[in-house]
Amino acid sequence: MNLANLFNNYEEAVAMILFGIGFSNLLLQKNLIKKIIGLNIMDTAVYLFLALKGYIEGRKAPIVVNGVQSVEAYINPIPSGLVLTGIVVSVSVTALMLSLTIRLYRRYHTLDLDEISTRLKKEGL
Amino acid sequence: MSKKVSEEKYKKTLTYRLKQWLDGEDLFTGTVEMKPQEPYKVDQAVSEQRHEEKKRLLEQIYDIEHNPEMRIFNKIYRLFAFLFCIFLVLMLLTAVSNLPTVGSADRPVNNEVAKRYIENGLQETGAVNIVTGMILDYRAFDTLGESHVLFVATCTVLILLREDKKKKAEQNQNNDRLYEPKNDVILQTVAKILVPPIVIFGIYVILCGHLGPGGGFSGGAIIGAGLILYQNAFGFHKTERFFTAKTYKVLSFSALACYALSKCYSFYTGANHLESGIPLGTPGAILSSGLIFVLNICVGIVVAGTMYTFYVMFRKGGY
Amino acid sequence: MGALIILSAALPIIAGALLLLSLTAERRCAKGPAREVAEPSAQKLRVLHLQVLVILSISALLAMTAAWSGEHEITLFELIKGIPVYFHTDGITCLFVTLSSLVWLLSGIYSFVYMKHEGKEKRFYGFYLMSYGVLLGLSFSGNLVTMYLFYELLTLASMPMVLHNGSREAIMAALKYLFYSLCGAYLGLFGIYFLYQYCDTLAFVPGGSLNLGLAQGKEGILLLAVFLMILGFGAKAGMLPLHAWLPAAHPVAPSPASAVLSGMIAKAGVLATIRVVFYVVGPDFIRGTWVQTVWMTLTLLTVFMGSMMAYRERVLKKRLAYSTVSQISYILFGLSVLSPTAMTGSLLHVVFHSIIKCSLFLIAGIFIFQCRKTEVSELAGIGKRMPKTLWCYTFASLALIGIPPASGFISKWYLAQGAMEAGVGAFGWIGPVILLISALLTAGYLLPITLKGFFPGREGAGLSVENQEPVLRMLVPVAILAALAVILGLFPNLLVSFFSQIAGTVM
Amino acid sequence: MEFVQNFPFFSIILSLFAGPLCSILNGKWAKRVNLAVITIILAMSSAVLAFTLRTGDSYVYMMGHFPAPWGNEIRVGMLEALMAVFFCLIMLLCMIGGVLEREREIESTKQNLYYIMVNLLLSSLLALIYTNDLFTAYVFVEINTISACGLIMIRQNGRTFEAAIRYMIMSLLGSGMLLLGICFLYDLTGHLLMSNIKEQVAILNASGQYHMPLLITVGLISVGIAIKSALFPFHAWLPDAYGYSTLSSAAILSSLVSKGYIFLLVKIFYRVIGFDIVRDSKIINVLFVFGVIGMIMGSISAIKESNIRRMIAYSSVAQIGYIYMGFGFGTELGMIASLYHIISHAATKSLLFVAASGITDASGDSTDFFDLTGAGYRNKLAGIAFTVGALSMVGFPLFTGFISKLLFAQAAVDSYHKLLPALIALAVSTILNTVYFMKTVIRIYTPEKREVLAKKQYQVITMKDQKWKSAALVCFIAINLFFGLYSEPVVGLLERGLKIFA
Repeated sequence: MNLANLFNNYEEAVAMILFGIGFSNLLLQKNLIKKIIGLNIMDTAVYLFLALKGYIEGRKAPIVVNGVQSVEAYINPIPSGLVLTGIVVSVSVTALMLSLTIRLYRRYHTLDLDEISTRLKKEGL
Repeated sequence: MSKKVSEEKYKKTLTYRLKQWLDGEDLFTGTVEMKPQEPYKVDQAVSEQRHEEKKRLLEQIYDIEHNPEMRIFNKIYRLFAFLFCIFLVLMLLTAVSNLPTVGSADRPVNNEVAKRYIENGLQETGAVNIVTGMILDYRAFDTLGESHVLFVATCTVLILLREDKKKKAEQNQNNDRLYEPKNDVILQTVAKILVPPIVIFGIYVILCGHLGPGGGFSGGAIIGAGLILYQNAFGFHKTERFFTAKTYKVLSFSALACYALSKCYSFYTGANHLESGIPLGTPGAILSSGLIFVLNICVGIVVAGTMYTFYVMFRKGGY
Repeated sequence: MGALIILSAALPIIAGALLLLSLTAERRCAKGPAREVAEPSAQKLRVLHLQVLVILSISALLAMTAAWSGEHEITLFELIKGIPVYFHTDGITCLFVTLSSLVWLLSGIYSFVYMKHEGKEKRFYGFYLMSYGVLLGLSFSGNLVTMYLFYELLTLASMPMVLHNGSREAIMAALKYLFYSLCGAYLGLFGIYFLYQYCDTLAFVPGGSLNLGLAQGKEGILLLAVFLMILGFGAKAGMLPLHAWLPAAHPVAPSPASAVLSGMIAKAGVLATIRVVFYVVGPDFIRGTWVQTVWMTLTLLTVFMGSMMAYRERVLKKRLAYSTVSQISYILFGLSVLSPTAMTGSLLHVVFHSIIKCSLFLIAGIFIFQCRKTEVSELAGIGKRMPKTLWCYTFASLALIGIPPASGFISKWYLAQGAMEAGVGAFGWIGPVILLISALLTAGYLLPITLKGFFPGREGAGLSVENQEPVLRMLVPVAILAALAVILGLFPNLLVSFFSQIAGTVM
Repeated sequence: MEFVQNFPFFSIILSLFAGPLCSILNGKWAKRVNLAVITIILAMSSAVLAFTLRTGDSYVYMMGHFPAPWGNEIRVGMLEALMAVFFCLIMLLCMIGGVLEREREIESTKQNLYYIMVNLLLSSLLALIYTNDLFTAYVFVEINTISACGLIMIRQNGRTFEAAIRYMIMSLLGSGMLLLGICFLYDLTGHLLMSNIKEQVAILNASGQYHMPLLITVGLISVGIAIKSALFPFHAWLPDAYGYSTLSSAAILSSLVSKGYIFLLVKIFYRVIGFDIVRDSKIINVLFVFGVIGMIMGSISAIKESNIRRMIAYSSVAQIGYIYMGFGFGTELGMIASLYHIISHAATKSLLFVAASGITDASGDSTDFFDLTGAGYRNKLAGIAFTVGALSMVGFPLFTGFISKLLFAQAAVDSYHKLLPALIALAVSTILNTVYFMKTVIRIYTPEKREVLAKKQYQVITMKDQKWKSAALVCFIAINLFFGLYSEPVVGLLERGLKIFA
């Protein structure tokens, strides 16, 4: 990896590290709520990364003001749109995960996934 | 002369087994349960015992505290997962270090696509806010899917949390105070003052989605927040007067249906190179940019309903 | 002509399927909660028998004409690209078609009477016809995949005949049969994967189509593949170590079923082995390798073990089953020696053994049918009651033992001679010795029945008086088979020349 | 532009619209609507298939007034059409087969929600099949995931919840990586439409610019989709999800959902990255290795399993291993074999699930292996159907499994280095399959002792008792036989479709 460029787009590097943090939380945490937090961190990291794609130094948000319609005036609108879409997706997924957690908690009075599956296996079969 | 061996001892020997095998008695004892000769019996007792054994086995295997193998396995698993994460991050950093520089205007992202969006967006979609124009007209298919993601998520939440059983519902009625807030004067007063502006602002954001920052999603979220605040202050009885499950159903269905049908129309006309007779209006006016205006409203309704429904479901499991 | 092949194979299959369908239809319109079909009237039965006979003879006729009138080939359709379902005829085909037609016809006629006390005729004849058709298809099949297809089908079609009487033992035996055959077939399939790649074509070419240039450096794994195939297809032929299904399956099946089972269906394994070794891989590839050695050892072991088992077996049909195990391994041994003479011997033995063993099983069936006797010890004095039957039995067993001039002698002679002149080292003399020993054993386990039958001594009281000779419809096929067993031994030249010519083409 | 060409878009939008429609109907009407929708879409897709076969070429359908690369678009060739037809068929049969279980196991007030899920699942599958835009693909992948999760947990017990949440976690990891990969691709090429991306990627590859990120992107996307489609190490959620959810969910999930992702992966390989680039990147070797391991491990855990439905579930781990092994060959033949296996596995596995439910019905709703003794006599059709499915799974000729195994063998012949491991894995897993499937068949045909029967009071099930399920079973058997005997044209169609797919 060439470090110079890495420092040039340190924002992206930060996004990646955030992604890693979220990913590892989602993968490794036992506590469901923490898993969900990890999920959100991960998604946010991706959106940050995506938003950076659109950013161009010294240009304005893509809303046409007083008729200026040259490419030089505005940043790239596409990533912003994608981020909008993505945010909605992550909202829905989070809601789903949370409600699943609620049901599991009502049943087993614990948020520890391994604990839950252990109990299941014990009671099951 | 070989000395006599007792029967059972003989049965243990290898030669006896070999003889069995040569007689073609059965090679597969235990593996494929082929015991033609002695009748096979599964009576209650045996199966009970089998289940008991299984249970005990599971008890031993799966109680993590007293099962060192399990613990070690978990440790190793977590270690590997962690290493995998590290590896992933390093990979990603490597990738990033080779990506084009952030914020420079001459990267592949800024190509003819963005150019056209910016330069002709206003004329082609009639939306001043180029992003709105893009997500609701150029790339409307994504947005259609996206609003359905929201819808399907709501449905899963309903599956999980809606209480349909009669007696559960009665219980909820009985300990309803558990859900109802105390009559908190400060909260109610503040809510009286705040809720109308919030809702109106939300409506404004929705309606001006194509003119400035905002649009269906943000506006809908704002309205949902207003509803939630109102519910907190005044409780379910008051909200149920104007917002019930039925309301939500009808609203969301009609909104989504309207969305789908209008998009269906524009896709169809577009694909078949027909002229969609929808006037774009003068850019900047409220009633402009054709379908985008309608779509924003639809999305707004869906999102507002969804936000409120999420809240209600998490809170009580029923309107 | 090609159409004839398809027709002759398809006719019995379709007819059998129709029979079964009609059976289900009957069951649907049958009254009562049990949904049991009423036992069909004698009239109905006669019609059924007539149908079966007609279908059998027609398809036999077609098959014969297709087989004996020169070489034809026909491609039915492409299973997948480059792997057609492809039929063609050659010497081996003629041999198997003729033999199976003979066996099926005769034991069919026999079974018309026999199946009375087994019941469920319709189901039996349904599968009987189907397996006949499938066997025809198997012997017509012209490439490896087609053969594999019909081989598996044969298992499926013949299994219901084993579990006919529906008792627990029968079902377990049938499932055992299914499992052994399937596992064997998969060992074969593994080999097919390999040969598919290293052969120029999957079609059968006398002398094999293995592309040695391609196989360069891959001999080891290829040999393993071939060995697995021999082992797998040996399962149906009852070769060690996958022989265990035979003694389990034969006693429980109805006698006509076990007759065709050990007469022809077990020979399907032999056919498959012949095709693989002599028509795909080629004998030169495995000559002198460990595969040949192991194969010969296994066959000889099976020969010996089978006759030992038969010798110490009490139940007649089980005894016959074990003797089938050993006798078929004679054939396999003859093949494994890889010399033309021995191959001639084994082909001869295919013919003789089918005829003899078929007749023996039918006779055992007669004993069961007439006086419900299955144990050998119970048969003392049987000769007083049914001398004709027992005479047939005697001739057949003499032939099987190989007393000159009866047929068995010829084949075993060729086998031994081939083994000696093949230059397979120690096996050159070990083989014949073991064959001799097992021939003695054969005499040991077959002849006592004759002796006890005719000269029961004091034990003859076991049989009540009313057991008389069976009706002609049962006796005639047996007689024909027994007669054939002797006559073919007297005038073997035609067969010998035919088979040696076949053997000449592949080696 | 002919009217038929609109049908793909219509089918997507129709099922998308049927989802919200079901939300205001009650369960019964929702069911009718759902069945009607699936049938209509089946008809439309077959029309599209006929059309593409006639023209012999694929066409692009513009979603909106703006051509690519500005607007969305979907692209239809015969491969896509074939997949659409087949998916609709299987889904229809699964829905028909599972009617009884659904009414028994789902709260009556939540039936319509189930049909919402099914409709949206269907629409997302169709969109995944047809779309030509990566981001659209991402959005519909999410719909697919969420509605699949809904299908799992509609039958509400602890097992399904745990399975659902494990499934969600896994697939969220997967979709995170997928989305990130898409972002990378977008950053490198500046496009979201597959065809344009491919052009740019070709240029980049030629110039050698951004080689590293491109490689990592391919890795991210493949691993992400592999996780989502339960490739071997990531299958923890699968047995519970398939084993305890309601019948039609299990059948649909096992036969269609993962296949949708896999088809997307194929599409990305061919239409986005370009298959030769993928081949040169070492990622497919990873897929190959995991596929082979999955083939073996899946079968082994299936042998160890004593719950019949979980056993079938584990066997589908093995089958997905087959598919990825086919990708791993990195050849045309391997890809065709995998595509064919997608079809044949879908047909067989759904058959197995439905038949297994029929068997368990006849043995007092116990899925335990030992309680199934003699179930084949109590429910004849289900027994026969299960036997057919098992034979097809173990690769008995006449059934589809045999054909796909042969195709895999052919493909293995082509790629020299992977020949031996592939063939050995094939043989070993075939034998393992034989062991556990034949074991089950033998078990269900082992006559039960009379006294046990007297004690347990099993009910005997005839075709009249379960009309719908029997109809579905018969259709499934017919499909298996069809693809087993008449596979040549299908394979040819796959080849042609794959040629014009890129």
